[in-house]
Amino acid sequence: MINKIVQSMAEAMADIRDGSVVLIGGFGSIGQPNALIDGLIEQGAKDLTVVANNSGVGHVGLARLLETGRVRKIVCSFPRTADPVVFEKLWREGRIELEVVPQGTMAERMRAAGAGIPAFYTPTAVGTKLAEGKEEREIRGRKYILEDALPGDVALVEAWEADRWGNLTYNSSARNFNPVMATAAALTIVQSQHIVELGALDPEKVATPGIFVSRVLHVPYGEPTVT
Amino acid sequence: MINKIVQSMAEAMADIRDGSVVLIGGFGSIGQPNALIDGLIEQGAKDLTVVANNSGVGHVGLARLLETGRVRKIVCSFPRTADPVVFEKLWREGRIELEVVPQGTMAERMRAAGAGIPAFYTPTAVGTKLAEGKEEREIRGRKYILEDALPGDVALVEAWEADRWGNLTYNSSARNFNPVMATAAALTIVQSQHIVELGALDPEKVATPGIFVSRVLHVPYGEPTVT
Amino acid sequence: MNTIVKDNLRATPAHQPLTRRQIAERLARDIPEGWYVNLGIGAPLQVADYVPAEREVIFQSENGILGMGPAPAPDQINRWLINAGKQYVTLRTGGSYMGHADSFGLIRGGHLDLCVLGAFQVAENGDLANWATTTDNAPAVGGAMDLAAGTPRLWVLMDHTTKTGESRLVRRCFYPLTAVGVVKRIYTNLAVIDVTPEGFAVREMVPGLTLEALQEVTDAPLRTAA
Amino acid sequence: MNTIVKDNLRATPAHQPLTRRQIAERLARDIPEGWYVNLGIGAPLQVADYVPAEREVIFQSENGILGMGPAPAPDQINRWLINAGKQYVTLRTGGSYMGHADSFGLIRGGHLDLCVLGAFQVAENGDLANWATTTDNAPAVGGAMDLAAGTPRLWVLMDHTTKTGESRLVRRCFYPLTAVGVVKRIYTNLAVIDVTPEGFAVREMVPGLTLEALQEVTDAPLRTAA
Repeated sequence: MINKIVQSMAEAMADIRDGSVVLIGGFGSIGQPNALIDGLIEQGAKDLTVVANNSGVGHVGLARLLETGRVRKIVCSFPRTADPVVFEKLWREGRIELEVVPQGTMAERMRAAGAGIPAFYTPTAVGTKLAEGKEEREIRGRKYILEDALPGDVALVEAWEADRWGNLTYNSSARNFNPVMATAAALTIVQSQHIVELGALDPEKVATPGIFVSRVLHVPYGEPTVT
Repeated sequence: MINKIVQSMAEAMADIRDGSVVLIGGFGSIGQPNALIDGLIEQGAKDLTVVANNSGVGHVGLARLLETGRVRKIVCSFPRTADPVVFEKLWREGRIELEVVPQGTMAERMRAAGAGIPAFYTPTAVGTKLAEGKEEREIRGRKYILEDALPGDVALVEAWEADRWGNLTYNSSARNFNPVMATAAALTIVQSQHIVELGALDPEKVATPGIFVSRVLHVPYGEPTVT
Repeated sequence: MNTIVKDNLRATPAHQPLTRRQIAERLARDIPEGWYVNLGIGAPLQVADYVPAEREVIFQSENGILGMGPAPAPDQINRWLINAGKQYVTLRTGGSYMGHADSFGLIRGGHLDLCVLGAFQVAENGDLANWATTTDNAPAVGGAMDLAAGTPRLWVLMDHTTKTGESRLVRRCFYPLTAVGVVKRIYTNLAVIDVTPEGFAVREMVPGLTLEALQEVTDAPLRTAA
Repeated sequence: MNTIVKDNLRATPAHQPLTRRQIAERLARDIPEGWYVNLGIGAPLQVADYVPAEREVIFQSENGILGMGPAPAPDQINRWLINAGKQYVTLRTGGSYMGHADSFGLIRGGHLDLCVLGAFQVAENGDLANWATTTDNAPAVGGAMDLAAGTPRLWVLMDHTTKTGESRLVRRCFYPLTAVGVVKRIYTNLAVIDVTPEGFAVREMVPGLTLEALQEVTDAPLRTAA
């Protein structure tokens, strides 16, 4: 019997190596798998590259991970939130590398990684500072730049419902980066508010099919308290 | 009030011009919008390029459209079915141009068109006859070819449920090419088995959001009789 | 432009600049029923408040909401449902959710009818600078470049000048660009201005303002729209 | 290889070639629980019949089914639910649907554990030829090139020779290629053969067959697997 549901955080975090590229879901705090991030801190992997839309709020979740000093580099679109104290301090002190990527390009680079596309042309960022060093090409009369796929070694994902095959649904805008990151990583680890019986999810409604999921941990934490 | 539901086939087919690229959903006969194809025949547009996975069965639907002689070129992955009599005859007589595209490349080329990606690299077909004339490039040690987006002027789509905003669901494997084609055309015309009230579709389950849909015609034809 | 001119303009009793809310209200009048619209973080978001409910305009939020509605009543908050500005919102009847790959596919693919963004500067060729003015902070671009490059109709909502009186309508942006040649129209506290192949063309001005007076506070040349 | 050798081989009472169904059954034994598997149209589809229900293997059909089940009872047919071979099928509990863009993204992205395809020829470097043997018909490739290029583990299920006795295991394919260097293992009616950097390596043969006799009907050199 296939059973991707694990019983402990230690099991969920097994095999995450130093130097990993870790994709972390969420937009602000919504859909951000904070329990798994805490588990990763506990697990101790270091020299990480983190891919996430933001750079953490206050001293919890992603911000707490950055605070440990185990993140060498962050790839994100908007390293600024209501309270980005941890990231700003590290960045000003030159203790973290930052790669700023337009939000849609970041999503598409992971979509490409998940879908076997090594590189694609995009109009986003043409003629801007973020296009510096990238190949530019004119296609049918318009300028584009070439962007590479952005695969992860690990993805940390927050879901709403999960079954033992790893099929997932999300709650409204908490979907955000989670499904695309699930497709882009070699090891996709999920925390889910609800665990449901196999067959309970409508086959027309599954947002992430289990093929993209390695492990599921039940984390019924309730409601997010910050955005 | 937004209302994409039209009351007649003539209204559904308005503005389709000679020379159009027409994307037609379906895999075999399943999810193939036969009523709209008949409407297109009635409407009379000619010199068409048709993009569809197959090339029609017997003398109905897509096969019937080909039989009118109004299709200059067909782009498809598998111009062969249980009964491809019409296409085979036209092709042998040199009266239709054929571009064979691997099924996944065809889907991805339309996905690119819908998502603003003008071109992408893919491993599919590298080293084969279907890569002839295409740019080959080595990326991180593997060979890929460059494929262009494949946009349509018109998409003909079959849905299961539709509301007045054009939100759609599909029935099991009848989804196939329909959602990606809906994103790739300037004018997307839908035939739907069921018309439902706005709000009746689960917002987590909408497979094609209405932004990709121009017009919806209610065609409650029942069950497909061939595959 | 010098300080004296600015002070003169400010002192002119003949015209009253619009407030941010009034600019949003003015812009909202130009959005017809049926358009799919993305409103940028900040002032542009206020545009939604001035589209009456009976005029169906479908707002998209790049974090995966199509058919975004207004803020919820305090006891009706869905804490998983936020907009791109990370404020709680609602979903309209008929709305739906999607992930980031699909959401930005929709944006990049040019499916929106309109995107309204704030800006630091707009150049007369339509160049947009709206994401960075300094290198002091870590750079943060969000979805601005995707929206600007992807949406066929981009309108800017901004004050005509900075707080210190410098024109935001310029011959050439000196702040870092968000996208090249994309802005189609600008709604400021003083005027509505089209970006045309011939440069800025003034469609309308607040009552009492003359083209000459507007030109005084605008670095790039203005002409009246045809 | 000449006709006499072939006839000799056929006449050998010491071994019995497998039927297509027996090859499918043999291959099915090597699929462990938990794998995601795409079975090509034709003989490979029969593999599913030999995976017992209690061993959970998840079959994918490229037309958008993940968790495909067996054919339905005649009175239980969902006429919208077909496999890639356009036969009616069912959905297993836990299965789900997706469109073609997602389905082939999954395939091209290498997420399947295994793809089983039929073939006309396989070369000793793993080249696969399975989509065309003639230019008489309109070319039709379907999803074969996507599956072959995308799936990290590609097994071929085919007869060892053509009906007229020509080896399907070759030094170099002369039929048009489906993909270059992709086949990892071949299940024939005579043997199970790995494709290795050093060429074909025989893992097992039907009872009574010798490597020498197998070599007689195989154009490319064989060695015993380590």
